[in-house]
Amino acid sequence: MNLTIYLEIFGGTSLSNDKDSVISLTGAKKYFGAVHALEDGQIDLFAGEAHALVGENGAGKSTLVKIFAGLHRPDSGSLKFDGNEVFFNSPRDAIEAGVAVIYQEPTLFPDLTVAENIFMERQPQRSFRRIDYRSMNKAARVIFSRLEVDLDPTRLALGLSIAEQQIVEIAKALSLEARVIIMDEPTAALSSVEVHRLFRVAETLKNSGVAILFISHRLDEVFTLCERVTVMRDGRFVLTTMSSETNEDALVRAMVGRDVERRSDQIRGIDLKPLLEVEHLTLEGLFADISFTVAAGEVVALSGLVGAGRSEVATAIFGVRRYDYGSVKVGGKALKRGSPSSAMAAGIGLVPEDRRLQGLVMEQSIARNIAMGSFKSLKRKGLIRSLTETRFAADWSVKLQIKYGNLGNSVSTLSGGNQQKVVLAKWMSRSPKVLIVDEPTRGIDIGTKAEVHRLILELAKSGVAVLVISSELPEVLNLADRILVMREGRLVAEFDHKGATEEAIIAAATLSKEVKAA
Amino acid sequence: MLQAETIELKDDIDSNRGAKGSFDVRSLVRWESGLGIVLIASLIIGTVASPQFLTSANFFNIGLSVGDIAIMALPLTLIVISGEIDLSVASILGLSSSLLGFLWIHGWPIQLIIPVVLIDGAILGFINGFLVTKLGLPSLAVTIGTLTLYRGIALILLGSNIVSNFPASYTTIGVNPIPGTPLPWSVGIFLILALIFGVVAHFTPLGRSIFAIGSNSEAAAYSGIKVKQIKMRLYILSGVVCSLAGILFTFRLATAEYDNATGLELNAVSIVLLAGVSIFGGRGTIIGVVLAAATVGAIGNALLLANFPQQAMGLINGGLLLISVFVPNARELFGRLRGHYARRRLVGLRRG
Amino acid sequence: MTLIEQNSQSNPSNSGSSVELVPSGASKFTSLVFRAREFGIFGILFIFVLLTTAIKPRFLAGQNIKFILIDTTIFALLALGETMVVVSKNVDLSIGSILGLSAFVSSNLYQQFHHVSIVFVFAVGIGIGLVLGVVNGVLIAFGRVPSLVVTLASLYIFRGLDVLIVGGRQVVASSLPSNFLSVTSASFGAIPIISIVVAIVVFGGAYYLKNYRSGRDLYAIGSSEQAAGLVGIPIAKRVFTAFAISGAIAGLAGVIWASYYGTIDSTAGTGYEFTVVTAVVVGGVAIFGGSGSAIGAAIGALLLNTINSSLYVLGVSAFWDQAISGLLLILAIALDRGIGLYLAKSLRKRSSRVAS
Amino acid sequence: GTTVSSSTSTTAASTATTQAAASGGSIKTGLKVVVIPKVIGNSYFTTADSVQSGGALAALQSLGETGSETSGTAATPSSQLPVIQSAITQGANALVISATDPTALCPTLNQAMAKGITVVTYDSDAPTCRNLFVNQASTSQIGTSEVDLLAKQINSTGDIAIVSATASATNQNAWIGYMKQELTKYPNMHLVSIVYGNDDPATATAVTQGLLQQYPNLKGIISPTTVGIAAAAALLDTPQYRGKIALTGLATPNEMKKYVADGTVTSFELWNPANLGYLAGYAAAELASKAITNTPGQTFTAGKLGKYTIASDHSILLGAPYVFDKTNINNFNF
Ligand SMILES: Nc1ncnc2c1ncn2[C@@H]1O[C@H](COP(=O)(O)OP(=O)(O)OP(=O)(O)O)[C@@H](O)[C@H]1O
Ligand SMILES: Nc1ncnc2c1ncn2[C@@H]1O[C@H](COP(=O)(O)OP(=O)(O)OP(=O)(O)O)[C@@H](O)[C@H]1O
Ligand SMILES: [Mg+2]
Ligand SMILES: [Mg+2]
Repeated sequence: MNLTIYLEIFGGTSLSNDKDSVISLTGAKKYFGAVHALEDGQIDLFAGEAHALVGENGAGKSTLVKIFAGLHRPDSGSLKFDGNEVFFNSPRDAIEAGVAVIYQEPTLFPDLTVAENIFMERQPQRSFRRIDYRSMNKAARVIFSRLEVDLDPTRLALGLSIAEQQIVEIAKALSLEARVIIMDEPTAALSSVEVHRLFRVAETLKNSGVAILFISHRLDEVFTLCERVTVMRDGRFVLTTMSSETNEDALVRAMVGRDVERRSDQIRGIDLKPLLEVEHLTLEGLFADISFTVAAGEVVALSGLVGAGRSEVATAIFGVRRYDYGSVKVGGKALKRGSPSSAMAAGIGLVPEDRRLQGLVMEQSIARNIAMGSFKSLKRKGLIRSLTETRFAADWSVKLQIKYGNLGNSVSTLSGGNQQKVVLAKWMSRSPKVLIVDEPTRGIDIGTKAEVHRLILELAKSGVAVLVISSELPEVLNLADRILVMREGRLVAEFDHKGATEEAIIAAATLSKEVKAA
Repeated sequence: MLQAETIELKDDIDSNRGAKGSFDVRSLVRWESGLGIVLIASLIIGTVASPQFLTSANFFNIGLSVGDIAIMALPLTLIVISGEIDLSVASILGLSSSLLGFLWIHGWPIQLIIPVVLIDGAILGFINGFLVTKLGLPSLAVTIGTLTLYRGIALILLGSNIVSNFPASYTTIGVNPIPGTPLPWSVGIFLILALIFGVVAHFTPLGRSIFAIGSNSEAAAYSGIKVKQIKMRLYILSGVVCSLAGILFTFRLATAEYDNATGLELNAVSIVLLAGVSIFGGRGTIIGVVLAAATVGAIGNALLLANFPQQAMGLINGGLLLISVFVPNARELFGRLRGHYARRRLVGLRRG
Repeated sequence: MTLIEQNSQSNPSNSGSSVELVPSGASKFTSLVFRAREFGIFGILFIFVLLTTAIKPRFLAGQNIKFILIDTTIFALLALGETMVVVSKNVDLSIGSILGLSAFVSSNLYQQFHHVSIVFVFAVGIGIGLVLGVVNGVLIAFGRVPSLVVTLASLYIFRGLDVLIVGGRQVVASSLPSNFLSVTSASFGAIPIISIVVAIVVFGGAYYLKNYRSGRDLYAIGSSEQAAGLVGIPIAKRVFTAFAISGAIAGLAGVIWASYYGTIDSTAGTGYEFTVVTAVVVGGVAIFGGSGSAIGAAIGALLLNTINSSLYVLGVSAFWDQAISGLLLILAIALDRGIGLYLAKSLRKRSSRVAS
Repeated sequence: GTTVSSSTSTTAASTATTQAAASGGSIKTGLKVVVIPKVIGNSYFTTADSVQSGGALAALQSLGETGSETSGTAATPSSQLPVIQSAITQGANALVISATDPTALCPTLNQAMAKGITVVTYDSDAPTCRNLFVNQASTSQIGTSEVDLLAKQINSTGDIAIVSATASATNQNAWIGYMKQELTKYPNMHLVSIVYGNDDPATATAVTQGLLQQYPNLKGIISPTTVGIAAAAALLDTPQYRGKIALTGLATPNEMKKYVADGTVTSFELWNPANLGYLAGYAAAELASKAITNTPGQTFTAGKLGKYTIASDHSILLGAPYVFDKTNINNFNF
């Protein structure tokens, strides 16, 4: 694909602007060892304007954000604030310069109150530089009232839902009185009502001259809020355009680099007898009354918004989390509750959501990680020899085309995609009957993503029952024979492959009482 | 240098963990060979300090002085590798010793007492394990509590009694080496246990699970490893082994008293740390523990023979411990200090 | 705080919103539980005193109160420093050794120079503690070595230094001037003056931790080090300071110790680290950081001393009291954990009900 | 003070040599004698052992032996044992040892004797595994005399209590045994409690506080350990208790000077630890040179201290404990 084509189509970068850019980044490069997170980051933010940054997972959006935040120092490139070249050596520098960041993953202090979380390091002070809790709480209430949420500033952050945590992050950014507010997927966990509130606040901010950088995978939001949009792909700047001069399809094409095609219907010998049966699964406060089945050879997707409770269901099936009521059966036999080892004995495998925390033991070797689920079968006379382990790992890395330097190196030396393949290898090597994959391609580059999809489909073809959890609708539509949608802890819709569209899934996932009432 | 540096906190923590916690074969080799060099150095110092140092009688002495502590250090090593800690080891030893004495003065035969004491050790370990795994209490706080509790029970059992009329056939283990060797019984038992622990830790599924739990207990659980069950078993194992050490200790001194081995938990912990076992879990070797125990014993003995003031032994022990954790971090420390100043000079934009 | 004023001015324009400015029922409830957590051990203390007094009314005699308070004074002071360290997710095991060194060196000044000023003696004690605390702090905060390991090593090293310096010597009460001894013996009714002073220091410390940004930073670091980095908290500097202050406080406690016990050899303060960590944990400071107060820790110290004293006063066999205090410690930790879990659960439940 | 000047000790040494010659053999010089107190760095043992105070090492020096003092850093058998073993390994001719435990050291001490090493215990005995015990004062005498001292101060009436060291301390338990026996002579004195201060000032203070509260009518306290009595004295040093609760026990005069002066303590007792060490050092050199044969009834002259007789249980007694009070305490400095 050629950049100039886009420039022609969209009018390119010839965006004349009478406003001054508040903060701008050009030619930013950031490598993490072999991972080229950012090859050519480039963006200009203007006062009183919302600027969207879109791109696929791993396109380098968050990395760019972290450069603005003073968390990463770019390997090269220049950062200008009010036209002056600056260095942000620490988050503090960025904060003091007036750059507020809402990170993709909320980072709160669970043991401190909501108000303290908002004002940490900037607490209002009274005589003798004492913290003025009264006005701090009051200020927090004022911010919440602007956001139109009812959150008690004096409660602890411990136990806040993801959405509430996100609100606190937004409040934090507002309280900074910042000139630049960067929001990295702030709406991912919010209901549509909350999103509308956020947008109203964002509009006010724009009117008072704040520059906003808005990252989202929901393109409709981009068009609602943002005047300008920048597309990134594979760590590179692709284009910047006024949002009024483009449309969703064009943006998607620019993001992906090709037309998005649907999966051609594959004929798989789906055995209609259910292999995995989940009945009335309930875990109070997290999900309720979840019932569904997956047949051998079938790929079922569990879709919904972040925080809908999909991962909780998966972990409850696998046993790392205990559910309160219900049952899980494999091949008609009920599993012991809360016991991963009995789930594994029944043939269930789980590729968990968080690779770094749940999937891998980062400081141990690649070989050890691949063998981690198969220790028992690898032992001879009770002992495991490293050589056996290494051979076993080598076999599977060939099968999955894992790219590594040395199997004895720690798994943290691998790129994200290869790390994910290590987790897949760990489970595939156990020849599971049921495989649950949670966000299998999060943070994985496009090439590897396709390979992971191929692997999942191959598994299904070989008769494995696959349950895929994904927040990426194209992925869901591409892989699944059936699509289940969860919202606020409940199953709310089911589509078969043919009947599913992105719009229908989104509608089912986001439809909330308020919207219905409105 | 500054250009390449990123200040992401996560990165910092990760790279820090990497330095301490990564399973890097080369760094392990370096660690153990470093310990080996220290051991050889202390052997040389000992030989120079006293012609008696390299005698078999003296090897016996060295062994006797660290034998029981080294035995306690073995299960403790596995517990620390699994990311927990057990500070009650010396109190379990003391309580087992007291129980041994208590049952003996109540006329029980030794053949019956020994299994009862070992079972008692298992129960004490179970209590620790229960509090840590079932109730989810922090092991540091729990075992400070049981440290006091177990010692207190020992005091209730024996009070002011000193039991010392054990049969001579048992108490000779304090003066006679294993026939045909210069090794005291406690060292013989330590070496056998070390072999078993070494094989289990480094060559069995259980061992691999323990390392995985210590490095990342969540990932271990997601791999089907029974995290709580294994931790529970480690605590029970620790209880049994410490009560075995208690039996040896009692016979070695021919005395059961409630305050036997008071305070030795810190010696055991420092052997474990000196062995290169990461206090965060996930890293360590049994061979390191053997070398560390030998080093501590040899240095102590060499200093004793050299008439080095015993008062200063604490300095040597603490200094060794500090060096053992500091050296792998030294590069970072200086790097950070330098970075600190460099950052000072390169202050970015401040809002007026 | 221009922003806040702006906001409050702009608020009326937003007056359409239905925002409740009073805490909702849920939060009132949880904050009550939270307060109960700090006052919980006060309740346990109260019950203990009540029961013991019912059986032995003399328990509340002025003299006994004085005894309990003086003992508590030293531990409450140490607990203040330990609290600062523990809320930041660290631990300081070297305080007993620092206390010992400071107690001997400072009181020994009287044997070396007869007319030395008491202020100077205190300054020397605090100074020794500060220096040793700085050593801990540098290794932990800048060396990035876990505090458990560093302070375990310095526990040995500082005690070794102490033993080397002291040798077989001893400072005895007769060589100490009476104005030094009266630092701890002077009292105001049943209440020792030093206890009042230390109570003020502890309240001051707790007030500082609660009301100053640098104090809150310690809680923030203990709560989430990653988040602390993101809001620009100078983590190393704060942790370093906490250890330096903990050391200085242990040094001060050493001088008070010397004044109270009068006989000082190289074993002063041996084993205090476990007692102080116990007091801090019993006092509701989370061992893994982020929450708890110095006042809670001081009440924890008071509770431990009261329990000990009441066991003696009730005539519980001397053989039983160690086991009972171990058991009480475990119960306190379990109780604290139980309350914490309950709190987390109720917060989560309520929040899921509150959320749309 | 009681410190012996070097000139007198030299004279004493020469007299001793002639005396020894008279009783059959002469003291060899250059013997390697290792003095092993219970714990290193304790002021009582430092006084008993050091050259400056005229203790064991002073005696050995005056006899021309190579003496050295060493021990563990905790007063426990497991800390003392390696020191004994290394002394054996280093080829010591004699050990002068205060046993941390009456039995625990025996296998090792027996081994030492089997190798021909002379083992002399002092301060704290290990009866079954030594050649000679140098007894500071007879066990029964300490027990009875402390009760008598206290009885005198409280008119033989009232509740009394004991603040001991650790629950397992050998000497203290033996003395307490005799105290109980002696108390049968005083029908109006009641021993209400024995508490243990673990030889730690803070614990000793706490348990003594407990005593005062639990027994409001307490009239007297005996603390046969220097740490315990110092803690108790500091506690009683208030107008409320001074003169109302009598305190006696074993203490060094320096520790008690303040309390004797202000009337908290009337009298207490102790032997002279330096003399104890001196006698032990002397006896060890005599035995190791085979100048004496350790037969009961045999006598020898221990330098400045004069003549001693070996008792039937192979022990020699330093003398009666010395009672310190207002009239004499300022003559001592240790
Ligand atoms: N600290 C790091 N170390 C190594 N690789 C990293 C690091 N941070 C990011 N990467 C890699 O850099 C690439 C870009 O990541 P980034 O988080 O910027 O993507 P993104 O566009 O924000 O994606 P998403 O939409 O999933 O949030 C990814 O391949 C990621 O795995
Ligand atoms: N730290 C937390 N505290 C309280 N509740 C939480 C927390 N994390 C998650 N939850 C709750 O758990 C539920 C499910 O969250 P989770 O993020 O696992 O959902 P999900 O559908 O798997 O989303 P995704 O996998 O896309 O992140 C939500 O109700 C959320 O509010
Ligand atoms: Mg991102
Ligand atoms: Mg999820």
